[in-house]
Amino acid sequence: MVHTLNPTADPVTDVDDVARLLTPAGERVADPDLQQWIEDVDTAAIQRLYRDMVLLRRIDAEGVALQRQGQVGLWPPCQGQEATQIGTARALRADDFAFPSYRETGVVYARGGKPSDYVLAWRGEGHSTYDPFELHTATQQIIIGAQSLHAVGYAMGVQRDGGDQVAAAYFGDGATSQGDVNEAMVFASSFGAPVVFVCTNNQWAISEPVTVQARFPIAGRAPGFGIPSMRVDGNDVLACLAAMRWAVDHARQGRGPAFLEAVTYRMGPHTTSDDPSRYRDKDEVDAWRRRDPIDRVEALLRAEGAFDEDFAAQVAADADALAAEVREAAMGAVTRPALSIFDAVYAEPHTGIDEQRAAYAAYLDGFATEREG
Amino acid sequence: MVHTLNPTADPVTDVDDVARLLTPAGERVADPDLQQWIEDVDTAAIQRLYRDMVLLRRIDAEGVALQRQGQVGLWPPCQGQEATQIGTARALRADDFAFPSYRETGVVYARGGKPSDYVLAWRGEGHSTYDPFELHTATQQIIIGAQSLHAVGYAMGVQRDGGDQVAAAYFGDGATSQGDVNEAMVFASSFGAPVVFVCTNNQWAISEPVTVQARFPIAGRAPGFGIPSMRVDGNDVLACLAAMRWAVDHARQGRGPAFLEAVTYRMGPHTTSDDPSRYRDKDEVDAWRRRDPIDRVEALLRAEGAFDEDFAAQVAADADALAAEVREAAMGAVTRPALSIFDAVYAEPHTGIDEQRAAYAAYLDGFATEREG
Amino acid sequence: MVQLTMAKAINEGLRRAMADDPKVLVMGEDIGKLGGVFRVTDRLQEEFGAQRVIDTPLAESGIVGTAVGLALRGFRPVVEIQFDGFVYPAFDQIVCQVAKLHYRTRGNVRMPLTIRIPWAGGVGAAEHHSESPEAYFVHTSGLRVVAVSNPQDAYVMLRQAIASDDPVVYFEPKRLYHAKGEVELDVDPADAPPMGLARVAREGTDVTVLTYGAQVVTALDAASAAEEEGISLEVIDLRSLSPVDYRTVAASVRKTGRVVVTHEAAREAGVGAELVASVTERCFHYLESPPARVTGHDIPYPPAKLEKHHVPDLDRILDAVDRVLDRPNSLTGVEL
Amino acid sequence: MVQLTMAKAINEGLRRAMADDPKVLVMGEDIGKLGGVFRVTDRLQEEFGAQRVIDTPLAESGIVGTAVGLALRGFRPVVEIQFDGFVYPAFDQIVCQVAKLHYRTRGNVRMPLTIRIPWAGGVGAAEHHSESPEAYFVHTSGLRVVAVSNPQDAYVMLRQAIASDDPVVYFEPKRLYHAKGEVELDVDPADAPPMGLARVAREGTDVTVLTYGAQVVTALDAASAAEEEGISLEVIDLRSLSPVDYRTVAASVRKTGRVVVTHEAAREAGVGAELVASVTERCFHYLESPPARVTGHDIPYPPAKLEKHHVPDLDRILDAVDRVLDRPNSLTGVEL
Ligand SMILES: Cc1ncc(C[n+]2csc(CCOP(=O)(O)OP(=O)(O)O)c2C)c(N)n1
Ligand SMILES: Cc1ncc(C[n+]2csc(CCOP(=O)(O)OP(=O)(O)O)c2C)c(N)n1
Ligand SMILES: [Mg+2]
Ligand SMILES: [Mg+2]
Repeated sequence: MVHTLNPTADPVTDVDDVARLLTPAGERVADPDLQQWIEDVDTAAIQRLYRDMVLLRRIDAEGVALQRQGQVGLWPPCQGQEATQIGTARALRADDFAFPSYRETGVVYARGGKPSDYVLAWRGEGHSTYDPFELHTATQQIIIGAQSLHAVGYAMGVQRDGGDQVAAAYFGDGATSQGDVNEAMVFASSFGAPVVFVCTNNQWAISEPVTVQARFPIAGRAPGFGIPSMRVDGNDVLACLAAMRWAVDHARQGRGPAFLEAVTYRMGPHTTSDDPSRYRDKDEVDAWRRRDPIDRVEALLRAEGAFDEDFAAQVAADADALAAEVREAAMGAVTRPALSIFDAVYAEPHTGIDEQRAAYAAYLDGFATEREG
Repeated sequence: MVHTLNPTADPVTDVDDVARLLTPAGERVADPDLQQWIEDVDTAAIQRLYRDMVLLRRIDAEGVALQRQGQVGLWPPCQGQEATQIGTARALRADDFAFPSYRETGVVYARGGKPSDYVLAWRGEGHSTYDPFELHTATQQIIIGAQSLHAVGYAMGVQRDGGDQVAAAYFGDGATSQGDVNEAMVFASSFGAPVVFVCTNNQWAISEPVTVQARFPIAGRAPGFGIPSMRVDGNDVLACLAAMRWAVDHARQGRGPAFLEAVTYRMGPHTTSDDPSRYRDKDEVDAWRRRDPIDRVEALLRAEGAFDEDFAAQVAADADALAAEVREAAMGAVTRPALSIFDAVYAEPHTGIDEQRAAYAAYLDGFATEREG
Repeated sequence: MVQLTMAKAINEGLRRAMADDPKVLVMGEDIGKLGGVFRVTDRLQEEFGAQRVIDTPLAESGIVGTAVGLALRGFRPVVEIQFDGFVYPAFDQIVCQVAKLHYRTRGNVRMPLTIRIPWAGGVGAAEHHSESPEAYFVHTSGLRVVAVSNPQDAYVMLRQAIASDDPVVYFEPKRLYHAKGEVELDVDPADAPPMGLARVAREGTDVTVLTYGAQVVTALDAASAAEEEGISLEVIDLRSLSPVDYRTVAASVRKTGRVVVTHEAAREAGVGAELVASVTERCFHYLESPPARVTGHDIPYPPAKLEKHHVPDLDRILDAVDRVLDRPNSLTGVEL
Repeated sequence: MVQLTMAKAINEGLRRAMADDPKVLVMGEDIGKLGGVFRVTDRLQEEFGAQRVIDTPLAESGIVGTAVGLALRGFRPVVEIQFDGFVYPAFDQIVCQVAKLHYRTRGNVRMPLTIRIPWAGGVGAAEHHSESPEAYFVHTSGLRVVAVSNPQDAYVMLRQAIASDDPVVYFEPKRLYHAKGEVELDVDPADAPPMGLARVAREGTDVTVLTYGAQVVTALDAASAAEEEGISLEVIDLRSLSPVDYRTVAASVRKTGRVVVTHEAAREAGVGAELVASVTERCFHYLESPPARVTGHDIPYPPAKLEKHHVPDLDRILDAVDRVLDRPNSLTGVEL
């Protein structure tokens, strides 16, 4: 180490200064680091990634529509981020453990989520949907950055019981400002824990551009903590898959944590409650539309002669079917009974809760009686 | 920026991989970065630095002695860290603002502390001693890392009222694990605030070696946040002065924050309550004794013919006098009256406090009456 | 007088405080161009610039910690926490620094910080967006805590909070952000009733209802409903939760002899516990029945579809009124 | 039976819990070679290795946050917070994650975490080393909160806390760390009285004194002193602060009709407020006088030389006993 250190880059974050395997135009390019990690990815595999992304976009569109119709209270669109979510999540083994945030619908999808898993929490039926141990995926986190520490702890557990699983911590560019994310890097590095940090830099944290959080590329932070890091085109599903395979392999081999910054863009509003016209230009959004993660895979498949009408029709039909199921799950939801609010506050009997449940039951009974009488 | 980043160094923290102007043997060496910052430091100035360090060591020894005699409740020795504290603090202007932690006795000294300022809080007479606005120095912080954010906020204030002051945030190697210190770097970088982070890496956080906090050199973290950083020999007062002048100048010129890691050693226990024999070897301490920050300046002065008996005697006499004042301040302390515990809870009148003060006054009165009666 | 929503009244309060005192700064997440997720800081950045209306990095400890430093430099920062459930990362800075610095420094340092918190539930929000953390701050010595219930108070009390040399945690009930009311903007905050005083929101003779924030509206509804049954409720809007104006409270309790306390927050060691304890200590011999608490249950805030069973409504308040009046109520004959 | 200090009893509790269940881990700052600043984890790392007795980086949010992850992986982490005043950086993880994960996941995830906190004052310490933050956790739904007062309880209740599938905040009074007592180590924690039950520490007939932690010792001293004046105090050691064992409490209050609550923490919205409110609600018609609180003042913890004026001592308890007995006391004739 030299004793005088200077910032790792100029104080700008150039979105094209990324590792890439597929250009925005859909052309394959070589990358010395990434190449080796997708040698087995053939056309059929690329078709599957394409299908995943299309289905995800469709789930997302359905979420937005359901919100407009009042069927869910809120929806955090992930449009534009499909390659990041699908590419990274598809690099995980089923028994690895993912720690997504609220926007990672695609991670839940890739981990085996059911249609109802995408919508019931946003509908306000419950704070979560799937069982984390079934999907090997934690409940999507709302507290910015908190899950990064859970992932590190989980990975420390893996070290301690001799497993070879990897934990994957997903968070946004905004989250990198939180103490928790930094502490997560400290702990991960200190214990050499098998965890991969996946920072989705979608350029915005609600209304704040990434430059409020970081005037220098986010990927440049991890090395200071002793964590190897890669900045990758987050709209390039092949690069995301390859980079994540590198990172997961690094962690699984016992070489400690790794960090990815996936440079992408949040095409939609922060959530359906947000109005991005207040803070960002249409031009910027348009420019990113030309880097669409799905279009470029389509272009690649077309060039390889693997995108015919049948395939397109089948994917569209699958997306329609899934969307219908999602819609049905939302509209058919049955709200749990009132007294369920007292369930699972504690795992073991608790006199305080028992008493309050009984009191509220008596109160509701009184109402019932009143109405009857 | 390259898109694949690797840790900035091997996973070791070599204590000799530092910028230096004075070797442990007391020989002047050149450093291309530091040189320019101490061109004005002549022999008389070095004598003053020497005197500062000797006086500081004497204050520290007195603190330990007072604790043994029950005159203060606790003392956090700074022996071994004199060069770091004096060198950096002497680079500040009187109207800059320092944010020291509990162990930075030398910073308080250099900022103009009075004898009582070193001991009355440790004696339990008050939570603080000096007026922060008189010394331009915040109360020594106990909550690890919290003051780093205060320093950044202060620096943001300087930016906003057009001053040219600099804030200096002092913290330890352990503190770098705290979320607050990392958030402080994020905010400082984001706003380009005129703040200097001074991390005293004294190799230990109570019983934990620095490798628990960082497997790679701490100075390597700041650049990832976009903050230039320097790793300096913390037992070399010239290097500390020079590096701090560089950092302060950088900040004062409006070029944003800077970071220093001063590599030094905590020669004593964590505090007088601690028993370091439980967790570290005598050999390690002995090795560091050979790098003593005072000895090497003495050697330099001797070599320059500026360390004669008169000078040594004068410094010793000054130290004795100061120690006597410190002792007197502790032993002569008068505990504030009981009801003062209700003072300065709020700056403005508060019915709750007024009532509790009155009630407690009545209670104490009752006692007095009983005793009289 | 103008008709303003509470959100707009707070916005005006910020604007005028900033116009009057160049040391007032506003800082938080998304408060600049966006104007805050509730538009409470709408257009302030346009008017006062990015140096005084500061979009911060996404880190609450950082926001409050840097605000402390700004206060040390002579500023009066108004911090926005985006939602109630996001204040906890700043808890250490609030409890150990903001609340204690004046005491720690024997009065040398002042902490004129205002921490604004969009607050509480009933708005169908996702987890962490409906919390009522006020008791944590009430229990923290060194802080002042206020909660507003109408646009006029929101405007005046915000200005008083900003003018105060003490740190003030200022709670804004989300479910009233869009409720309109008459606001006199030209009132001098120094002349208006101090934020430490409670307000008798409705006079009555049978039962005293102690409450604050959005529950004031619910309590007033309950009072109207009770009136139809011939029961007269006196509703007290506490406004200040720390300190509580016990003079006003006790005067009412001495008159009615019966007390209902209502808030959304969980019951255990909540503000209601303090109110019942203090009222009992101060007015024991006037009490005809034990004070009743109508609060959120001691559960994490439930999912939106079930929140109506958590946030006390008019009927639950009336049930408690029956209880303190020794009339038949839901707990009659219930063995708990 | 062996004579052990409380520190040693807790140490034994950890040791046996670790020996019995390989999933039990201990983590915190300086708990390894040093054995913790109070030596509570003395020699555990030697015995169980650094994988199970983990010296963590210096970051409390990180400690609790990684413990959550370890719990998700099937471990039962016992977290040490070095001092009471250092728990606040972990507050967000405790309130939003530890307390709510079971609820959030509808019971799918369990959080068998024990958070040990060396606690409270009276030991002449520096700022932040004498705090009583228990009310913050009692007010947080989803947590269990216990406080121990003697070596036997410390041993058994720690083992029960570790065995519990719920998160438990476990308070260890620093000023009793070195107090010795008889400890039966071979008791099966499952057979011992559950940690949720209160204990009548001394029977009496005139006044019920409700307390916990080190104040139990002070209250017992007060009871001895009162006896000399012919006053009989019943001292109840609550042991569990959330939930409180109101069956035991109410039985005592119905007998005595007079109540004094004492704790070191600040009064406003403290545990004492909850106790007074609940006792009033449950036992109103048995109460002969308003319950009195003897607590720390609503001030930041004062400097060591003045702490004796803050931590309630025997005399302040006796003064409150006089108050609830309507005997002359310090507040007689005082207009507040
Ligand atoms: C602790 C905390 N503070 C604030 C928020 C409010 N909030 C929700 S999302 C968000 C922005 C997050 O940005 P980023 O991390 O980039 O993720 P993205 O939304 O872009 O996916 C904010 C401020 C929160 N959920 N948690
Ligand atoms: C938030 C917080 N956690 C824990 C502590 C207890 N503590 C006091 S000093 C210390 C070690 C600090 O190490 P370092 O930052 O290296 O500073 P040094 O003591 O070596 O000067 C610890 C853990 C504290 N004061 N504050
Ligand atoms: Mg983002
Ligand atoms: Mg250190």
